[in-house]
Amino acid sequence: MSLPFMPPEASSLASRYDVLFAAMTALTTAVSLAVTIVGLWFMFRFRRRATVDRSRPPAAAQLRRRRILETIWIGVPLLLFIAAFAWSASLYYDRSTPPAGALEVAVVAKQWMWKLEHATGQREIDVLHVPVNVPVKLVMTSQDAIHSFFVPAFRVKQDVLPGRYTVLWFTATRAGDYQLYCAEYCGTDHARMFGHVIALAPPQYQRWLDAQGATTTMAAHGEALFRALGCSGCHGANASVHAPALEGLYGRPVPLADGTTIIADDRYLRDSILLPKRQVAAGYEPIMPSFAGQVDEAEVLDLIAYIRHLGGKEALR
Amino acid sequence: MSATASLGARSAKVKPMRSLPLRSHLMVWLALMALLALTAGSSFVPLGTFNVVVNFTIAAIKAALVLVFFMHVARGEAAVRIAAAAGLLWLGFLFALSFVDILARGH
Amino acid sequence: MTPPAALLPAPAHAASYLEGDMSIRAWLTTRDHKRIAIMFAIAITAFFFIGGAAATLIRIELATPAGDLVSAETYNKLFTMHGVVMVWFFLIPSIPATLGNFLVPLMIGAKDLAFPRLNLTSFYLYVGGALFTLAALFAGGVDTGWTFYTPFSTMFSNTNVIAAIAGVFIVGFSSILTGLNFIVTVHKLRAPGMTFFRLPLFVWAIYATSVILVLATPVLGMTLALLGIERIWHIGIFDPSLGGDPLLFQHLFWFYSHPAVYIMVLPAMGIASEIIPCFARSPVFGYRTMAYAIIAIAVIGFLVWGHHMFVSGQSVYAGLVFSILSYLVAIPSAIKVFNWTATLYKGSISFDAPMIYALGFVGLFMLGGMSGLFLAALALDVQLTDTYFVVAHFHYIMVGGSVTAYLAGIHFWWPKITGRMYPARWAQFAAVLIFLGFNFTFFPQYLLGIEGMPRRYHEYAPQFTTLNVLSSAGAVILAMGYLLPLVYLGWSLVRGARAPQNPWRATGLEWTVPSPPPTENFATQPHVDEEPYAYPPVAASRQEAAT
Amino acid sequence: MTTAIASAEARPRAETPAAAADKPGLAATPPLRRREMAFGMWVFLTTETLFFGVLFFAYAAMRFAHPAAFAAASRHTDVAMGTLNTAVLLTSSVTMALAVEAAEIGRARIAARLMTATLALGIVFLAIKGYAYHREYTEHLFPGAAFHFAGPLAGGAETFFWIYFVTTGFHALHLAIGVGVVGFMAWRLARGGLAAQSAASIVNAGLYWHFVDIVWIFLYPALYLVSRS
Repeated sequence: MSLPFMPPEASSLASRYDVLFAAMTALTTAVSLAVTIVGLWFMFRFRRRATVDRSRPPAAAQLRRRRILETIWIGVPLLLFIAAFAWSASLYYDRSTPPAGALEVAVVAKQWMWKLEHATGQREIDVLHVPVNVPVKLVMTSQDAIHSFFVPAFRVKQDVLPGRYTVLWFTATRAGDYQLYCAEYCGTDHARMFGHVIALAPPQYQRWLDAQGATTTMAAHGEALFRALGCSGCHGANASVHAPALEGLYGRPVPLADGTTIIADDRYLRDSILLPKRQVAAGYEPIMPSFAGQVDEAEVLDLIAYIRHLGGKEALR
Repeated sequence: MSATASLGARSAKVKPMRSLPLRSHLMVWLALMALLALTAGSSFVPLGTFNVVVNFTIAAIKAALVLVFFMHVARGEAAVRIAAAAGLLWLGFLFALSFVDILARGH
Repeated sequence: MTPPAALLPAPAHAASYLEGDMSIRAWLTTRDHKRIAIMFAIAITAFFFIGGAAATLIRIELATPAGDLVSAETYNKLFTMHGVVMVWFFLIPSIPATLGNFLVPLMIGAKDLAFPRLNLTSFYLYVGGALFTLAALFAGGVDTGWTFYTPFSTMFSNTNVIAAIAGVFIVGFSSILTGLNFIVTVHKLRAPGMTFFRLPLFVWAIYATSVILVLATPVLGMTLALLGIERIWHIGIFDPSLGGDPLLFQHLFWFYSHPAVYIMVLPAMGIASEIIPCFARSPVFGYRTMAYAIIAIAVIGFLVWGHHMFVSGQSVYAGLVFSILSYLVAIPSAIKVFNWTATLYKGSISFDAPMIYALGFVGLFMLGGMSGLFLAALALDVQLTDTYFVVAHFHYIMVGGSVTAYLAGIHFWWPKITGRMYPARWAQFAAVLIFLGFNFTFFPQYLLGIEGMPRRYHEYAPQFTTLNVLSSAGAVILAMGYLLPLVYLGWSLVRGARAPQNPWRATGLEWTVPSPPPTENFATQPHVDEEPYAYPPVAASRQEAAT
Repeated sequence: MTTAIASAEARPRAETPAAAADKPGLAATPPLRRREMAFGMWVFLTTETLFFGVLFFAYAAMRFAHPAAFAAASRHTDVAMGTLNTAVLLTSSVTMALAVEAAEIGRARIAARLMTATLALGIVFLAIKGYAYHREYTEHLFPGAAFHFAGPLAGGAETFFWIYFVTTGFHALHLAIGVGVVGFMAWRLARGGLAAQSAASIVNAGLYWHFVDIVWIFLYPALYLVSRS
């Protein structure tokens, strides 16, 4: 179904969203109309000039009736609201939980453009090509202010924060060219931070991938960076410096110098590269220099992809 | 106004004090100093997380002493106690609901 | 609530607050709550039209998809100015500082507020802070939006952020002092017999509003202070590159700014609760429930701020908690709408201008509230937040709701405040015009939001053109609607007929004093021995005789 | 603001009982007015609770984010001076409370002396605080370009010291206002007795002073005692 004024339904969540939206519209319209009709009827029937019986029942009966009425119009909305909450919460939970095995795309937002990098290494600006019927997971960060990744046709939106990774996922269900907006005000050209998500049927998508020419994967990019930046000098197998080995690190708990433990996720790895002194692994000297300023957010994501590959989570080529 | 009348009656009952309550204030001062020594001392003893608990419990006791004996919060009218409690309660709202977010990030 | 019959024809010699020393100096140093209310009214009216001018430019710009009238920078400064001026310099002080200031002492049978000098201080803090910010907004401008989100406001904006927030900070103290004054006044200065459950609902509303002002505003003040320090120093708790967390700012900001919505709308509800029973000649339906609902809104309203952050990156659990709480706060609001409607039942309804405004308020508030249910629903909010749906929603509440109710209150108490009657037909016409113009302007914005148009866009995709043109056209009607009262109310000051003491045959202590009220409010201490809204049982009215 | 509240004039009111006038120390302010003023002060302190509450909230959130850095940085604060200052401030609360009692029973001169003692203790507190600031400044603990903190936790430590300076700064500002108010009242009391300075205003000044004390009571463990063991 497609409701009037709604953007096209083009993701797996969109139809579920639209059913909920329609239900909420029906509910609110019904209640608004009921109140309006009753109100207008009272206004007409009890207008000052009308000759009408205005006598009231005795106070006690009036009070009792009032109590009953008020109980009804407290209780009924309460039940409806709980139902609306439960319904929308379950959809929200699904929207916040990417399925396993989704195709990953790294998103770096900056004033005022979207930089996208596929796990397989294709890089795009302001345009994102995705295959239909394949879940796509975006791992997003910002280089400056807060932005928000918003594709109305997919019914998804997620703020993109600096210094942190937020995740958004969708499964496009119809091929097409869909508008991508920045929904969080981010400065002068906020309105021009505009892009497209192009959903392609798998064959076309494959053709598009092939047309991108020989690319290296994010992990391979990361590996090259890893050498170029000299990371391997300390973290490599033959390093003389006492630095943590990175093989199999990703997703594991890491004991820290302050006695706490942290899971080596994207955020931890990012912080370790850019703010290495914030969380120092137990048993190591805090000698790692910060790479802030030497690598940009996209390169950090490449490095993380490489470290994930070392954990066996991601193919290198 | 009835409140005025009862106030007049109540203040008439209070015996005019002619000397300073030095003794009770000295006791409170001693208690405060003892608690200060306790909190400062205990924080040099390794108790782990309990250091935080002890420190802030003692701070709360000290604050309660000041509130009760110097600010007479218990002696005043109900509205005063409600005002004082509201500040803490609302601060509790801020902490509780924000920390639902902060503690559960990434889950 | 009627005083002894002997008092009714008030002593003619009691000088009204508009007589005596009328020099500028006397006005600027007055401690009379009525004169301070008038000064506040003049100031906020000026700010309303400044904010309105910015809104007009915004709507003209958005009449075409291309950003052709003003540059992107100017546009961003315009909507920032519109938001800052309307929220802090108009809506927050609007009803409490004008009608509340004028009426609360009269309604509870007091001579003045508890702290008259503080009341005047509050006025000067307001004017000083507001002019300070206004200077910053004009000299260079600010482009952060009224929300001042970090890290944009601390790291990336090159505009006068510090000056702007300094002014808002100062105006915050005005809010705090006003709220404090009302709380103490309501607690301590009620006339004999005026128990809490005999207070007019307007006083309940102002009381609850004051509680919010006092508890929320300091949080905004300190948050803005931290923001300012961080912007100057570049070290702090909001900046992620230094280990801070930008969501902390959003939590703190909305801890104030969501309750601030209730600062704007609770007094509006209070006004509707005065006017509807009066013109329906019917006691308000469920007085106690209405009072409890006001308090419930004020308290629960503090627990829902996170619904502004469903896509901000806050934890899913926090989203769930804030969503269910947001539904809870909708319940007392719904109760109020139902009870106002039920008040009409078996009434004897006349449609004078205040009543049309008040009924318009109920309708627009209901529509705004209904759209709030969409935004409280987590999944729907994901799609609708930061789109024009949100813009439409809060304009329905704040403009359709608060401003309409403010105008209702102005028209209801105008005879009392000024001692003059205004042309009734013109006022009725303006009320209808504003209602229509408002819907014409803002209903299309709901549809724009559903279509997916993000807010704060200087230019937009062509598919949004039709609805934007409609909205801009409606804004023309709305603007005319807002200018009309300025004209005929101004005219009434000079030419209007003298107002009687109680033109609407309303209950309430403020109608037992002459119009305009004497400086001392009451010649003798009033005593209250009646329940509120004791509107004549309709059996006694002439319609019954006709039956 | 305190002054504004404290000095809001006592208007003659129709329902004010004249009976209170013959009670010493209460002469200047009728009882109902006293209760209005005290209640107003409490409401003001409620706003102050929320005002400082934001700082404690910022502290809690940042301590949660950087536990080790906060522990390390806290060890660089001067716990001896912090403890001494706590003792000074607690003592000043006792003298202030006694001053209020003295004013209530009409002993204007004693009240003035006790208030002088209070403000002297307040000044001592500020002096010690100023000296501590100076030392921290020379040790490069002041956040900014010159900030220097050895070891791996410099980032979080800088955040700690930012919070340290902001919270103690706002506290010191409040205390300085308190010193001014108490000093002014003591001066008026010494010159004109309770006719010049009503006991009701002194009660309010006392409430304010105690509140500022309570803020410090919580700042002390939060800033100085994070990790001493």
